Amino acid sequence: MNPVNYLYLAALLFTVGAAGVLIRRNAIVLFMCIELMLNACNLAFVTFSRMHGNLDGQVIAFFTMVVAAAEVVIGLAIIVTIFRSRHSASVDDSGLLKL
Amino acid sequence: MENLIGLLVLAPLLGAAVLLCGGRRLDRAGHWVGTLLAAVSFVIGVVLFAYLLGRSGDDRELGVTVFSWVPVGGFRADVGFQLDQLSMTFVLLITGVGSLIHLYSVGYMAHDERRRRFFGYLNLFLAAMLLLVLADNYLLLYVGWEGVGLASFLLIGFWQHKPSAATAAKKAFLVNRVGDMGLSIAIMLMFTTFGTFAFGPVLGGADGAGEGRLTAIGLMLLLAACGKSAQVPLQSWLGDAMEGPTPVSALIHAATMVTAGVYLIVRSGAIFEGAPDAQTAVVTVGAVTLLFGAIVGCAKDDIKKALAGSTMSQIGYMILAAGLGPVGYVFAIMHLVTHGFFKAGLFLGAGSVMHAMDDEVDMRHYGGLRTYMPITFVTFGLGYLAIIGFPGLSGFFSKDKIIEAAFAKGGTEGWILGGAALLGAAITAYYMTRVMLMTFFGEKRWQPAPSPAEPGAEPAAAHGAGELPHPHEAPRTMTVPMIVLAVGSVFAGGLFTVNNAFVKWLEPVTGHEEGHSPVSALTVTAATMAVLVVGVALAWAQYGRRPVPVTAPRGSLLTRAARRDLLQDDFNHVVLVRGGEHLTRSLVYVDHTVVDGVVNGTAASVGGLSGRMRKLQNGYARSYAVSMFGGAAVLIAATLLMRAV
Amino acid sequence: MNAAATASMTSTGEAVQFWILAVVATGGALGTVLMRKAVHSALSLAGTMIVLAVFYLANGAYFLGVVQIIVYTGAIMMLFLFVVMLVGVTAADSLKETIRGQRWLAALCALGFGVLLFAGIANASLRSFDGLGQANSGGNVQGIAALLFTKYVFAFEITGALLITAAVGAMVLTHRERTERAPTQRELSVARVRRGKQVPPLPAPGVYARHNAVDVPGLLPDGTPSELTVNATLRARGQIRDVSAEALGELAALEQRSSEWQGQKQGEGRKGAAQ
Amino acid sequence: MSFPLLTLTAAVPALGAVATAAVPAARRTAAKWTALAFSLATLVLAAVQLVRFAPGAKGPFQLTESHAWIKDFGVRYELGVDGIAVALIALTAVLVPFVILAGWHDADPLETKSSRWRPTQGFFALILMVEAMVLIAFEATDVFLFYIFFEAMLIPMYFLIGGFGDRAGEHGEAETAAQRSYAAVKFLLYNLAGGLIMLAAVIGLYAVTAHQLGAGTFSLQEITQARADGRLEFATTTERALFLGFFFAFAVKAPLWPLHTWLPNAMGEATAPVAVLITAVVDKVGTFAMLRFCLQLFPEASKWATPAILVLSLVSILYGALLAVGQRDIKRLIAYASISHFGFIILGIFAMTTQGQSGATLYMVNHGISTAALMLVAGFLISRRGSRLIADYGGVQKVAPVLAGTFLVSGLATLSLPGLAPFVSEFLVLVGTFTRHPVIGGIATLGIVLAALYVLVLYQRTMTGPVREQVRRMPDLRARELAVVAPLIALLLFLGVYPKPLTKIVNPAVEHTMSQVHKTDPRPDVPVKAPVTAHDVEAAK
Repeated sequence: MNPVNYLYLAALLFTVGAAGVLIRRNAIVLFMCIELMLNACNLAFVTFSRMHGNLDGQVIAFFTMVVAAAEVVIGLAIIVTIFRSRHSASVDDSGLLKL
Repeated sequence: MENLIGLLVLAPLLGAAVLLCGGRRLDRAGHWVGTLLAAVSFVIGVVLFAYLLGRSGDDRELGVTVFSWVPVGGFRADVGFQLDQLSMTFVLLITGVGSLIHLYSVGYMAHDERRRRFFGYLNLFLAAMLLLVLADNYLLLYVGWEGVGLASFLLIGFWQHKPSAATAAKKAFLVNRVGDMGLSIAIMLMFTTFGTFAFGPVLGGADGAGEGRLTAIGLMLLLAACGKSAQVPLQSWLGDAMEGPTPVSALIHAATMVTAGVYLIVRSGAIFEGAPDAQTAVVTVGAVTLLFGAIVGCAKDDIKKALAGSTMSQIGYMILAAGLGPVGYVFAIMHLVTHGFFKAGLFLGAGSVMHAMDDEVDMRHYGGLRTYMPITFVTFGLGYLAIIGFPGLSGFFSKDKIIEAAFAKGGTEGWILGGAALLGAAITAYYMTRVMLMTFFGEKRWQPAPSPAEPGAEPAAAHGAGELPHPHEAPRTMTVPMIVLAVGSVFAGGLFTVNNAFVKWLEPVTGHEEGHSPVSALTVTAATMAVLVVGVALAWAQYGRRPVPVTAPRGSLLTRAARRDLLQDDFNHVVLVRGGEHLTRSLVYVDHTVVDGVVNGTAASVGGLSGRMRKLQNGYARSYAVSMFGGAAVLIAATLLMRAV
Repeated sequence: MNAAATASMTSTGEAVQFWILAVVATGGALGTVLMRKAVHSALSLAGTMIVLAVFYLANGAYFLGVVQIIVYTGAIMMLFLFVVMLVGVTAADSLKETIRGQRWLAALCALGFGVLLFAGIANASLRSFDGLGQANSGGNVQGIAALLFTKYVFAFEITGALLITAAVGAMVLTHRERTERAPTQRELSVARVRRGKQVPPLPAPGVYARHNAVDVPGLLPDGTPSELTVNATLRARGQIRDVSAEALGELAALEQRSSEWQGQKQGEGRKGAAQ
Repeated sequence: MSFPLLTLTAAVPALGAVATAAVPAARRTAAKWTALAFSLATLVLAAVQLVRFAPGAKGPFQLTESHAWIKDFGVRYELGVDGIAVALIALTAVLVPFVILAGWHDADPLETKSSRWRPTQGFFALILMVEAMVLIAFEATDVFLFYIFFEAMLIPMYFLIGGFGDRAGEHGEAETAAQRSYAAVKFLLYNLAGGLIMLAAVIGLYAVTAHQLGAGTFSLQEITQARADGRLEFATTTERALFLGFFFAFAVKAPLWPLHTWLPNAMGEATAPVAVLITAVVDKVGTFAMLRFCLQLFPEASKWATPAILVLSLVSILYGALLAVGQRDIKRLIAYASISHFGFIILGIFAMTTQGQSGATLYMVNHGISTAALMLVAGFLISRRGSRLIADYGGVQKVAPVLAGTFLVSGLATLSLPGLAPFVSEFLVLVGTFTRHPVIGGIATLGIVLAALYVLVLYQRTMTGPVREQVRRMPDLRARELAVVAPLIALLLFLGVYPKPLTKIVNPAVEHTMSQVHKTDPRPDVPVKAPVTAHDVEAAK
């Protein structure tokens, strides 16, 4: 087996995650899907790191994780705040983008 | 001596400027200033005339170029004057009759509060008319040509508060503009053909140009002449122009301006001689108009309009003569001058009658005036005899020569033209007798004065409405010009014919040939006398023997048509005015809906499209995410494609 | 696999492991997207993450593999679950789509995107790979540390700042400061009376029922269950255990027995009403 | 480097705009005087230009200034004037003081408190701003520099149209304001659309020069020089596309049928002085640019497009005149008359004869003066009665003879009466067209009849007839108003009788343009021995 298969898997996971973002309305699930996409990217980075024989890919994946953590913290905080005021975690209810 | 020519034009121009810009301060003396400057112009004219007479026949042309007006490339227009025998004749007529009519107006307009302005306009007219006849090229002539049109517009519409006067003024200017269009196209054709439009080179080089080109120029000049001289088919304005004060009708619409077309054709003789077809058109127009005007003149009850029809008809004679070529030029001008005397006299007489009758113009409300205003009666009577061609009076000499020349054209054409001219003479005798009888003879048919017009507008009625008029003789300032003109109408023709003086005077400029008439001159004269008697007799039978009805009878079909200017006006109204109104209205609609509509439609469709697009912006974050995701996909596709390529 | 500097194949063991775990990972991902309840989604995601941790380890990223399990699966996923419990438990996500065409468009985009990604990967010539033998020779953690504190030190520092900012941000966002005075008991009761909906306290669960567990609704006098008696959260989650039928059945049986015992005949009518 | 006269001429009104805007709000009169003073200073500088300009000098441009500006794109700050530009600069500098004087009270705050505040300072500052930009546009010989100011002048114009209108008449403030903003937006959109297309052409021009000359340039002189040397050759299609891009923008601005519909709206809704600014000053940039840029940059394409443009301008002449006849609104009538006149100007430019182009240039100047006079008098009339409808007037001649007289003279100038300036130019255009295209020239002559029709109908309906009740108390022209109109009329008379000072300046520039297009006047069919004219006599001296 060639490690390129990891890349295909990463692509598949990424696509599934993206589709989830588009389909799900629950903001929390939506965030999970985003996490899924980030993880798919990380997998690709790690695989590339192996293919190229250096550790930069892993470092980037590490940074991705940190950023993901920060993002989740803030994102969840926002969800909680919105839920408090609107009693809903559905993204469709936050239709404030509409004029 | 040459510099005097410029002064000739400048004097009345100065008068116009002073009077029009001078303000109210000049109200009291303005009319005398105007008259004085007209007289100055006349004196200069006489001095120049004397100077010309002092030179030999072939050396009587003075020229002076004042300054270069519009020099652009090959286009050289100068302000330059040319004084030859033809111009001189006109200068004397214009300034002479002009000065007399200024004098007459002093009395006639005495009660008008805007008299100063009236004299300003009259002076402006004199300046423009002198410019017209003195110009040494067609473009400068065109300036004068439009200038007299402007003066005519201002003077016809002088009583602007009357909507009819304002409309008549506008109509006159517009119809004239159609003619002016002809003149400007003619000038352009000259420039294209000869590279210049100065009289000398154009007329000298006319032989070299093709006949087609000359015909085109000739026809355009004819169009111009038709407009200015009220010839068919552009005659319709002249009748309405009688809305202007009577001195204006006498000076502009009888003696001088309307004859400018004749001047133009005679001046451009070289062009017409090279274009027989154009000449045929000219004589046709002349012949048709002389009959047209005469017929219209028979039917009108308005004394001024009857005289206007007569003017049209007489100018038709002149145009006819001018179209005959060198045979007729001299007689055209001669008739022009004699006509200037007697027609101006007739108009002044008519003005005097109107003045006496509280501005009544309907001849059916006159009658028996000869005892109340003897001077007017005598001068008007002399003018009448002159115009019908009573032997020995001036009209006899000039008209007779034209009829002779028409016969001399030869062939069928000659017979037709001669016949038309003879018939015209008969009708002239008829309608002028009619005017004479209805005005000065028979019993009084006076009517109470019409309700007063706006205060201070017209020469104010001396007394209130509802009273019968008290006819009285006009003041001295009015009678003197009438007497002078009457003298001119009696003797001018004879004076010109003695020793063939007029022919000799003009021949160096216009050239002259003796016509070879198929009928002898004596026969023509006899025939003219015969038709004259018939015309007078007919009129007497109708208006002298029987009382004239106060209200016009319904009349025959021809009479009714003639009262309406032979339906020419109606035709114009239906075809041009109505058609034009419809055209402009539909164009306004088109501009609003189509031209603007296309743009507004584009705007609306963009708006509509964005309305649709707006729905894509539904505010759902997930929808936006789809677009983002789709966009990312497209970007990847594009990247891959680029790499594949 | 560490030995070869450049290779094109991995070991068979890894291949077997990949094919098995890849199916698990994909299943977890699909579960995340498709599960109705957020909790289930979270658990599926956790499964996928663990699989990924294994893949990291297989790819020689030992440090990341461990971090993935500890930080991601352990911390972040727990945070998710925590929030789900806090807010998202009220209702299962209805999977019915409300935006017209959204699902089709999403599917189309995802399909196109996936195809393109696959095409892109397939297009790249990735026949051979270097392996991490050399890079990991001094130890994976040491290698990453060397990179982090030399080449990526600025990014690392900034990441630290980012994390602190995120922590502060989360606190600021969720911390709610009262802007007005809290309503007193009296005011609350006045408001309640004014609303006129439910003046006395809500009935307790389990009344007239055999059970008094919180998820068992109390029964009304005619024997039907009253949802008012159950906690709103349970109600929203549809987790009400209706035991009325069973209780009534038992009651009917009891009465039948007693009527048999007493020889009375009215029992039939009550039996019908109970059903 | 000589004295930067051209920069200074444009800078003075720009400074004036700043100074006027800086006058404190309460001191309205001071702002007016400031604006007038600066516009007069500009007039003086324009006069200096006229004096310093030598008609016979070598080279197409004089008083040139040239500095590098944006080196990366070869954009230069290049100014220079030829005879045409000098004439139009003089026109602009002459008209603006009159515009300011005529609009003296147009931007005063309304007496009633409820109405909106009208910033007097802004009005006059914007006028000066427009003047500065127009002057630069006339002076620029760098295409990019020209383009910038060609577009930038839209902004102050937009505010002038949309922000200041006639006092609301019977229709009420809200509706007039709505119509005004519609007109302003329409003006802006039309001109921006034209400008955008031109921008594409400007960039295209840069691309072509950059490709062929190595370094891209916008300099008119450099491009024409390179074309003359053969270093630069446009492909036929490229040249035509670029020409059309430029021409479209200028045709919108000019405006040429069927791109004209913004003009009646803008002129109708704006105050009379602003309308004068639009038609007499700003629009002239369009026709001027056709002469300077379209013909000189793209001679071959110009020749290619000539038939179509001639037909369009012919349509403009007749269509504008016919629509003017059908108007019920005085200002819209004048606007349509202007469309007709712009048709004549474009006809003259593309007739490709010396007479046509000189005539067109004179026409620009004369039309500016005559329309300014007519529009300003109409504005005085409208301000007295508060209505723009022709039907609301009648018999004004009786109560305000001086107003009626000046109106008539301006109207007669508009219908090109000989003796007044527009006649000279109109006749030159017609002759110039006729010598090359007799049919088109002949049909265009119809325009003079229609012009008489709309002017006289306007005059008759407003000035003559019985005095209407609402008009009876109308005051005649005041001293300030007479001071605006009288000099304009004097100028019309002077240039009508003695246009030579103008033709002397314009002719060499036109001959230069003609040589750029490689066209010569048609020869007369039967050349007669040219008579000795006054011109020859003077030339011999």
